[in-house]
Amino acid sequence: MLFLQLLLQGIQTGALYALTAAGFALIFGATRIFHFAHGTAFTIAGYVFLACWRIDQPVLGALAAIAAAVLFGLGMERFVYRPIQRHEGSFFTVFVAAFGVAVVVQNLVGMIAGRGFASVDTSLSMAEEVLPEIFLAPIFWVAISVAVVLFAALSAFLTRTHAGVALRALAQNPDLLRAYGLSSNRLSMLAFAVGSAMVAPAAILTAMTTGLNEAVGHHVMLISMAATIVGGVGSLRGAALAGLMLGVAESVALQFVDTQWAEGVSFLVLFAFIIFRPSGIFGVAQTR
Amino acid sequence: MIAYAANLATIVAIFAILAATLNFIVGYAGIFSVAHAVFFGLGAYAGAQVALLLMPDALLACIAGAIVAGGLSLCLALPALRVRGEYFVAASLGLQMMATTLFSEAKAFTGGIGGLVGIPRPTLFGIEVGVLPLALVALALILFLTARLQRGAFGRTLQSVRDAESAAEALGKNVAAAKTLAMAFACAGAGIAGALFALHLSFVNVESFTMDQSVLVMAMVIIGGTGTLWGPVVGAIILLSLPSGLAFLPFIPPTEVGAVQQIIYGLAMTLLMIFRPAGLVGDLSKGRATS
Amino acid sequence: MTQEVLRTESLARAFGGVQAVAGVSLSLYAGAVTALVGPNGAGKTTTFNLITGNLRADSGTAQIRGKPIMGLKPWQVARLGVARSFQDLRLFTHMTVRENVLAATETASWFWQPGGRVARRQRETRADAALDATGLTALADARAVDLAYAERKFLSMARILAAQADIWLLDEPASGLDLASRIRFGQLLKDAQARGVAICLIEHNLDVVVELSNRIAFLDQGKVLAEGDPQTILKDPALAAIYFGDRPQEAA
Amino acid sequence: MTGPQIARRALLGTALAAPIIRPSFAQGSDPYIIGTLFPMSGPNAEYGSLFTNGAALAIEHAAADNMLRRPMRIQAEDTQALPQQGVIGMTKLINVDKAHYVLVGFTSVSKAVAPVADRGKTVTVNGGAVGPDLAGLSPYFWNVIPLAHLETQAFIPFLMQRNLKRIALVYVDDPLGDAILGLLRTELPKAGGTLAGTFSIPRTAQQFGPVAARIRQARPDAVYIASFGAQQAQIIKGLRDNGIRTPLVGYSALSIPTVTAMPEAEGVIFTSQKFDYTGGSEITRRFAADFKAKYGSEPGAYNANYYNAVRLFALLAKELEAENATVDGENLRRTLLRVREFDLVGGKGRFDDQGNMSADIQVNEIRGGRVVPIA
Repeated sequence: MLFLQLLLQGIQTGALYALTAAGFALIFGATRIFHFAHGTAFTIAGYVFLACWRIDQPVLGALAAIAAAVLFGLGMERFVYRPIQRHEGSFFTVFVAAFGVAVVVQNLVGMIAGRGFASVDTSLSMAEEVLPEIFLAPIFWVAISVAVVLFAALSAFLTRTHAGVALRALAQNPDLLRAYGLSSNRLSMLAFAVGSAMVAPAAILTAMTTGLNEAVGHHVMLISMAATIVGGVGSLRGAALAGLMLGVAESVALQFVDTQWAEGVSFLVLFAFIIFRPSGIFGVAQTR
Repeated sequence: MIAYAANLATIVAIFAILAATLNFIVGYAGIFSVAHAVFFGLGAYAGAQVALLLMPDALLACIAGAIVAGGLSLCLALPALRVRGEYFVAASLGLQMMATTLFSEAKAFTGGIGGLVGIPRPTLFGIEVGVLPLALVALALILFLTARLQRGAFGRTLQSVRDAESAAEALGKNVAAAKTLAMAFACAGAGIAGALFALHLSFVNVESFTMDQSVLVMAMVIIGGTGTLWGPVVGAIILLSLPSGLAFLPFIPPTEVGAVQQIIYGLAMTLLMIFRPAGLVGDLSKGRATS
Repeated sequence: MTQEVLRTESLARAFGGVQAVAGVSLSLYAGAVTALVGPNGAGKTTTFNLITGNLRADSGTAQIRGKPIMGLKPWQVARLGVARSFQDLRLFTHMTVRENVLAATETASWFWQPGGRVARRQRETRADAALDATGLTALADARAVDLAYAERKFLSMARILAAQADIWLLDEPASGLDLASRIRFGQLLKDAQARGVAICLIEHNLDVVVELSNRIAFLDQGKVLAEGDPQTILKDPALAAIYFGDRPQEAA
Repeated sequence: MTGPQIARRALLGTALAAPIIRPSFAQGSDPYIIGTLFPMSGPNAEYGSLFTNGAALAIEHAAADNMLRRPMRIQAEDTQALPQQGVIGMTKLINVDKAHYVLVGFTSVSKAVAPVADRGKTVTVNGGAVGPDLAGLSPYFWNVIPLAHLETQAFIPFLMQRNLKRIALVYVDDPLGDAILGLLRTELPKAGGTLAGTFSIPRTAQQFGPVAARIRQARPDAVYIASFGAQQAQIIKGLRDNGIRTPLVGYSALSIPTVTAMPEAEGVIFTSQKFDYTGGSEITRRFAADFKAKYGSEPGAYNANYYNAVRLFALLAKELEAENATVDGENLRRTLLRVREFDLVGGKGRFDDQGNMSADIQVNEIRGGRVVPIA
């Protein structure tokens, strides 16, 4: 019974991880930019929603959260990554610059919204005993459906629309990017917009469940990155699945190990993948 | 006053060692490790244990720190030999996160979150010494060694591996050995820095060896200029003293000082990367020293 | 023909369902230039990669002077005297020309090279000689990334010269070179040949092949279809048809 | 992970320029320097402002009462609750600012700075951390807060009386958590209870659903939370959201607004030092009234502790001024040991030979966002 409970909880967490990871993977796949400030978009979206919720505007809040995340992603692309890439910036330069932005935003959020824990107070997150010994909150279903709907929408976008197909092509064949060079500006902006929008629902749901703090983006970032690599770079499906898997692993691990090791499990999985299967679940070998 | 300046100089010297050794693998071997604090920590714990259990001899502590950190650098070498670029950064992140958990849990060796307290003042051959001269000597030695290695054949080997690994191999270079060796050297250096750190603070705990620390050291390297000899030292001095002016800005409420410092600091990192990616010391005309 | 220094037997390697190399048996001789010719995708570069240990063969063997080299790492093969160039050159882009060549002379991965000062002076002499032979002396302090195309090609050759190998595997070394450069390149090969180096080159330009090589191995679809002296092979109409894209057997 | 706060180490450079700007020693009407080593940024910054508020109010009161000939001034050093930062800030406070008295919080920071305080003979007072190993770190390291073992010990009979016999412990594996773990392990059985399960969590853990599932398995009557800061709020929400209906209990770290203000914290029971803001001594009432006027909220235990810490300094310095002695560590300590008992917020504070204050413990419950003493 414990196992089932942990599994269900893991799925709920994993669904949110999957959303953020897919966003990160989309951006990384299409632009080869290691968007280390991805978690920052998450923080911003979460706090924007929180602010609107507090003035009783949940719907507006959700829209504003998405808009804020998208704006942030586009801003990063336009004002940070693009200038850097103009002068043969290595991915490491990109990494440091994005990290700087993450530090700035984290502290700004702390100054404006207050430091420490903040959560949206809703009955949705309150679990009830649905089966003997199994507690589920309504938000479990919300999280699952949001994830499913968004992934369906995303895959429709990627397979049915012209822009989506182009993004996918870029993700699967980075040489295309090299061949097109900077002429792919618009595609890259599109990737950032869509990828960043993906974090908003996860941020909103997190605000309802575990709550936010100004440093929350950091964890989100690490998980997204881990999932992208475990899933195999260039594979959205892989990233989403790996995100789900990491969430489940983190939770189900408690069946077998003591609670303090739960967090380490994700990174053990990541480390193992990098050493034994660097191409990830779905990827092609990437050992240049 | 002098004690305070000495304290600060010691910290700067210790971090300069860290930055210089990290630069050795980042700037020359192209190994972008975000786990340098792990080896800093290993050295600190090893040095602290030597001082606590055997005797507080600085040389012994440094040697122990170097051996433990250099030896365990294989943990990092393993992924470095298999993957490059973003993958390796991710692997080192993973290593860093796992190490943080291990440092918190392996209480016998690390004292857990509570840390190791009451590390005795260092001695050298039985005479009590300050950490500052030790740190300066160690820094000078490490800068000398890195300069020698960088300019010599080993430095060329690393750079060739960085630029074109397969071509270096085709010329008979044992890439795995070169990388492992570079890593062992850099991590041993970090271990020495760790041992000195432990002796200096007389207290160590896991909070000094988290990813934040790794990233700080990395920022020193990047901001100073990768692949340059003095860049990391300059980076260490700047990052450790840059906020000093801020503390005296009167219009910042005291409760926000920390946040404002971090904001300016983060902003500096980002702007520098956009407008001067070669770092402060790096030669701009060459673009980045590494690719 | 003189002494055989490298021999492969039935080397084979498949990628997924595609048999890239399907049993290549090839010999290289000291002081001889063997050209590997064949249409794109014939398995020429893959053959190189199998010999140098960059790829693992599914089956088959290779030996250098009787010593089996299958399963060796690329650097181990290199230390047996095999030097290779790459189609995309793979220069050490951020190092200077001289450093590129010096790096080729320093094979030990330890903190320092064996032999002390005397050996170092010898390596420097070798490097300078290689620069001289490739006409790069004036550019010694330029970074590889700043060189013109032909200069890059010669730098790639200078590395091989400095490496003092006696088996050269050259992947399209003359492609894209202007006439003057090609003549200079030909001279390099002739000098090496005279020193007894066994050379194998992949080349598409048949004029170059005729001009430089003593022997031709014709590859198609992962197999050596024919081996022999250039005149005979190139006059074979069936091979020419394959080379120029018509496959008589398929057309029929 | 506490988040990307790399700049925090940079704080160690906080005052490179300080020696040039400020004269090295203060005389005459130069203020007494009260150094503070609190987290002013990072995830525990909330405590920093709580601590500072209490201290600042005490300085105002002392000035209004003309207690001392020289004013007092706070010199803040941000520690981010990290020991490394603490040591650096402490060295600066002693050597550059020539602090007369230093306030500190957090167990690991306290442990790290105690040796520095000892070497510099600078009185350092903790009013926030309750790790039991903070007792007797140095003659110059005092505690104006009853340490955790006192709190937990006083708590156990209450738990038994409420028939909360099976206790599950969720703890951060630091000296404080360890101490509470050890205490519950030995003392609970003696009192007739059992430790039903222990769950160690990393300091930075955020997901408590799975932990809640494990806790439910242990079937406790109550869950004891031994963490601190914002994480406590996350634990409480995580446990409540995931079907833990049993009472949640803890120690004084729970008395922060982040926790008390959240609806999930309704009914949380925790111990703290005894304060009676309405019926207590005049000092207590004045503190409570002025605190509310100044900051617009009810004072908590931390506000009171650091108020007390500064008030203690003012009382000691007053004595020293009267006998025209220098206000330094040795004299402060001598006076503390001579007087022993002081009028502080919450009543008489009594100090033992090591400089630890003992005080009565009360049990509180969070009701409607307010902390209500219940025993």
